[in-house]
Amino acid sequence: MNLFAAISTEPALWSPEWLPRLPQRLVEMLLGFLGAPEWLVSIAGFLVAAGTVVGVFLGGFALLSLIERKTLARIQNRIGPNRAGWFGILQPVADGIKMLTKEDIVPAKAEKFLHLLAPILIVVPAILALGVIPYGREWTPVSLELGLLFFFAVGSLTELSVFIAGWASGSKFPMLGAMRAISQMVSYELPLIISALGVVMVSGTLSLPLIVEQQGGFHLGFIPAWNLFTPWGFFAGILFFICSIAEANRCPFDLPEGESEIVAGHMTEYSGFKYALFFMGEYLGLFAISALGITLFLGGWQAPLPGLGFLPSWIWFFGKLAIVIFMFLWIRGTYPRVRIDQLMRFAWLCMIPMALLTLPAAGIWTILNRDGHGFLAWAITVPLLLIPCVIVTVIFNRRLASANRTYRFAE
Amino acid sequence: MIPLLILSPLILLAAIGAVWMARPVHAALMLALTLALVAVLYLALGAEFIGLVQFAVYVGAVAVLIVFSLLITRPGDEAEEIERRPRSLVTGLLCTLPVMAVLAYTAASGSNIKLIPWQPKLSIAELGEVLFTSHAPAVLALAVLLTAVLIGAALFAREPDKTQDDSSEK
Amino acid sequence: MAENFHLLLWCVPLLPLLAGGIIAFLPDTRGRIASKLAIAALFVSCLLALGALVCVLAPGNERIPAPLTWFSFGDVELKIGLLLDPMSAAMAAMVTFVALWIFIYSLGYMHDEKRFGRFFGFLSLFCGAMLMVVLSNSLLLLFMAWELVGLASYMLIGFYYEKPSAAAAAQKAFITTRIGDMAFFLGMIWLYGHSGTLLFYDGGNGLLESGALSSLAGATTIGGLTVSAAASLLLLVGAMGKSGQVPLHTWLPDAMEGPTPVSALIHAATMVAAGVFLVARTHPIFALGGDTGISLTATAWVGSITALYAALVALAQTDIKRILAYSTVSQLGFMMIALGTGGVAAAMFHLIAHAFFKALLFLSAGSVIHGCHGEQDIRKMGGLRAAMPKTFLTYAIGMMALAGFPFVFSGFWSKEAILHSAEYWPGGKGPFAIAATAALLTAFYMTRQALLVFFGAPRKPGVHHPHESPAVMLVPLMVLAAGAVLLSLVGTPAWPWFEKWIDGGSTGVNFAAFAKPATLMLIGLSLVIVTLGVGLSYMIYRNPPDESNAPDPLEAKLGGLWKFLGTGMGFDALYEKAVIAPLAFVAGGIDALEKQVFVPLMGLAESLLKRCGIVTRATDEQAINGGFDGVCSGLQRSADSSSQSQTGRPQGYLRSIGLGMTLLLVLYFWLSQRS
Amino acid sequence: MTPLAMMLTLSSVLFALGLLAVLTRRNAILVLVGIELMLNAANLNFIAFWAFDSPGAHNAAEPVLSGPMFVMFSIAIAAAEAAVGLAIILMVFRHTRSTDLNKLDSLHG
Repeated sequence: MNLFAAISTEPALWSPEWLPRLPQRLVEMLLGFLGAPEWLVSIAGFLVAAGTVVGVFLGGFALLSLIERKTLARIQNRIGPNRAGWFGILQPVADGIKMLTKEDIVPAKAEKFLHLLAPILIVVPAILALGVIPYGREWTPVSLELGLLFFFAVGSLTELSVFIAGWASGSKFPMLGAMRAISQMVSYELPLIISALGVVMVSGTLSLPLIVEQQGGFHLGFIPAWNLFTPWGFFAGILFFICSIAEANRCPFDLPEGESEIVAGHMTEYSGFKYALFFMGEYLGLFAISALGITLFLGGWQAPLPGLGFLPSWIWFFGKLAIVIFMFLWIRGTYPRVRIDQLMRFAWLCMIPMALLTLPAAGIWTILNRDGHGFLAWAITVPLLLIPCVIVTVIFNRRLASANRTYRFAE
Repeated sequence: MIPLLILSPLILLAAIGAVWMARPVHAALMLALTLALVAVLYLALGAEFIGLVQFAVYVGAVAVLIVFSLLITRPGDEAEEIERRPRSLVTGLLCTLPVMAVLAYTAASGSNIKLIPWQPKLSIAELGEVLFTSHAPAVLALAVLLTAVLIGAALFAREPDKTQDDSSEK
Repeated sequence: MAENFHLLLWCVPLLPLLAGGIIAFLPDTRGRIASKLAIAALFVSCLLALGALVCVLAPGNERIPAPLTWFSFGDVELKIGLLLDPMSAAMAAMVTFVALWIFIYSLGYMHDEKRFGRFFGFLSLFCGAMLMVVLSNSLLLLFMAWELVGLASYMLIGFYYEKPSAAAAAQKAFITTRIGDMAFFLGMIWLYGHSGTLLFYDGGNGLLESGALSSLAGATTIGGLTVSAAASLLLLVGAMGKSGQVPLHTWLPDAMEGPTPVSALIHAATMVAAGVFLVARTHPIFALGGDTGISLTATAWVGSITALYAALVALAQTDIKRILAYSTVSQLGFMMIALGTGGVAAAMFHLIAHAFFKALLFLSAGSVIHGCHGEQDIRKMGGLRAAMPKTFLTYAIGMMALAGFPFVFSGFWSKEAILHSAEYWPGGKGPFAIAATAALLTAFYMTRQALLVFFGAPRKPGVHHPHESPAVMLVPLMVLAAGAVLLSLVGTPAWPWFEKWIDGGSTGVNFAAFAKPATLMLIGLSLVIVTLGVGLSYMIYRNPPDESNAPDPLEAKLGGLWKFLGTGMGFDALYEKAVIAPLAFVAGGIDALEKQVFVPLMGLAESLLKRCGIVTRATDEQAINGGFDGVCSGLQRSADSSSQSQTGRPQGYLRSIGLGMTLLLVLYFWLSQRS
Repeated sequence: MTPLAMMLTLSSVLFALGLLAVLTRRNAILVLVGIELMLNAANLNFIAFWAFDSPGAHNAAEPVLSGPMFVMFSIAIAAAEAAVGLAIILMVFRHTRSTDLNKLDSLHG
């Protein structure tokens, strides 16, 4: 009985701030009372936390598939799915059922085991990555001292899994799709990590909660101290955002599964639930990379204006997440697909140099601010970043982008 | 102590797979698995930073690289590989067994160090500080090496542009 | 001022030498440039010499040495240098002036000569050397220039080296002067040995200054001779060689083989005078033995013998240039007489005057030869007076100066001065008498030559239509003629400026000197001699025979003596037998010795060597090559076998590395266990 | 059998396996796989000694970070080596159309 009393009397338990941690703490308290050994309690707690994260983002995934088709429709001046349920609200459920009931075909020449392993290896890293991000002041599923490094280590696993998917299905198209996907992801991983380095250098730690805490406070009363609102932060943020599009194989860079060219890229030989898993992996990857973007540049769960302290911190996180996701959809609706050589050239000749540029800018910015002459900081970093950016874009537009297509006909 | 017991056999199995597998891509994937397991072993031994770096570099990059080049060179002839295996194995073992024997002997005999708690702490702050003070020249040299490798590898692997291509084809 | 004065003085001899050097490098085709260069260089040095002359005239700087340390080894320094005193200044001016006009003359005379540049090169070389002799302040430098002058004369005599006679004449000239030079060299060494310096005037301790002279006089050598006497005798022999005195004179007539300007410049005006100049320069050493000392008497007697001999031989010569050559020899004899009897100034004056009119005579002879297209035999010539009036005029002036026509010509005064000094020579009247007869004979053969060449009718088959020489040859003749005449002004007893200037006395003018009975008597004597000579010659050669091969009128009178005189009193035959024959005999003996003894000996040694060569080749073939090749092939085989292990497969290599490593480790452990 | 000894035996076996792969495999890329294994065996040794034997393991006061430091550098260099190796193999492949090591023996004696 005292269990029930304890739960009801625990003040902090029911506060909105702690809402996401509620199930985990309930289980822990329950097991505590049942006298389970210490390690068992901690493992159970972690499992429940993972459960909440998966639950939240699976829901998000379902919601996103609907919202994406809705927004794309609106952009293309049409309504979008509204048959399944009131205003198409049940469309994800319908898709889910369809995926499950579809026959799961495995090609003859495919490697049975690897064919099965590929989709799993796509989803697992995304979920692992989501586990590290601080959603609220009190709620970071796993707060690692090397959170960012863990995120990127796990992120790089996706390339291997894409390869396995492409290779295991045996036929030419998946292989080609896999090679394109790998080359794209490898090229864009570099600028992604370098732009994130800027934030690490400024905040001095690799642990994501600490980075978010350092983005607290406000300049001049109403401008939040997020990294985005510093010159180098803005620049790095833009770069990070572009690279995250590429990492998630989203629209302008969705060459690997370009429908019109190589059917579904490395996913052509999959059908049924494995195909659904691929989609889930892609969307969870999208969630993860944009969540990281938010924690690094948009101040994670920090409130945008000073007065809004009373709301729980995770509200802001998910609000910003919605905005960023909307940006992705928006871009998907408006930008045409980029050709493979333009894509590679853009990464190596335009993104990496600009990303490298943000590091010195961030360094100068922090030193000058620490010494107190803020204006000089702005005066130096802004031109330092702007001028090369203009030059590169000019060069890129005139010479690089317009490189003519090279045709090589089969001999 | 327990994780070591669990991981060691797994690593050995994966390594044997990497060495033994007939199909090259399978061997490469088994290598990726071994490297991942070794990374986990590092984490178990307390060196998180090294483990994660190992995971990111080896599994993320090197394994992909190896697999990628296998994709390009498309080695096919497993049959011949299997047929040739016993003969090559004999000569191979002939050379590796003495090496293994000597190494194992040293490992077993030399370790009279007393058992100590295996939870050492590697804080990346100290690592960073040491790295960039006493080892700064080494880091700079490494940076130069890596850029050189980057450019060199790109240069080597570059497709010769069209003009030479035809001549080399004929 | 002193510094650049020395430089200018050095330029006088060095400029022609330099010009000679540059011309040596020019190819023969650039003759025109070579001649212009030579003349320009000589003209500049002539100006400098005249400038130096003027500078010496100014009182106070009679003797200006321009010292130069040639090289110093240890603390001993060998100094050479130039000296400017009245004697050297006069000589330098004379040499440059005469040479300049002879150069201009030879522009015309050598005009169609194909080795034009080479000729001018040698000439300027000669002038440079001659000036060095004249201006030198050290006996050593004088000796070096002396040799250079001998070389130049050899080259110029042998200029037409295709003609064997010219080559032989050059060789003969060189060798006989070489004998004289040997004596000169010995004398020089002896003097250096005793006095320790070769500089004439070196601020007190020079050779010709009192300190050294006294030490020379003091020391006596074999035969009771004082060193100074012995040395001076050696120097005299040197001078005799160079100036063609009797025993060593045979080369001078043969030297006529060279082109006429050469004869004019070298064998008349300058080189032959070098011997006289040497004796004049070192006269203080000669005079140590007193007026009647051995050296001075020897000089006088050598001079008189030569003068008489040469005059007699000149009578019987038929070649226009050989007459003049013998006359030069006799005039040199005159100068030696002057030196012997103490008249250094008289000798110098006669030397300079003789240079002018003898050069004039030679050049006019050259112009005659040029006009008669190379004909030199006077018996074939005749009546050239009409054909070549200007040449005849200049030749006449020269002939009269040489013969000693009274008053107007410098020859008369210089000969008179010599007779004067000979007369008052305490050592006896011999030289005076001989000098007088020689003067008479001189007048005789000069008029003979003039009559045969210029007067009477042209002989058949003589020279056909001779023509006058171009202006470039005539102008120098005119200038030299003027010189021969004007020089008399400075030599007359009334105003003996030259004599006083050389001896360093006051040069006042007093006409009373004529009144002195001694001079009057001497002038009278000279007049008698000249008229007698000319008259006799006129009587004999008044109507010369019109056949070119007709015997000479004098020959009829003298008969056998004429032929004897013609061959130069047989000196050549004498030398042939006395000197050359024995030498040839000795050379033949040595040659025979070499053939009989030495050749067989060499043959023996050769065969011995061949045999041991065979032995070494055999050993080399079998022993060394065989062994070495064997080892090499062995190595080759083993190398091949070991290279099999390099299969090229990397994995094979790695296996061996692995095995090697394990072996090392095992060894390491085994060692650590055991110790 | 202390954990350190276990680690050392594990790394020596790994090293031997790597060497076996290097010596027996005919495909150049799989030789690279062998090399990677050998490198990892070495890294394992470093971390093992750092974890069990170094003073840093006993008290965090004075950490001796040479072990991890060395591993950091060796991982970077291994990555570089793999990249260059593969580039070279690709170039050889383009030239000779095969990655079979036994065929590439033009340097034989």
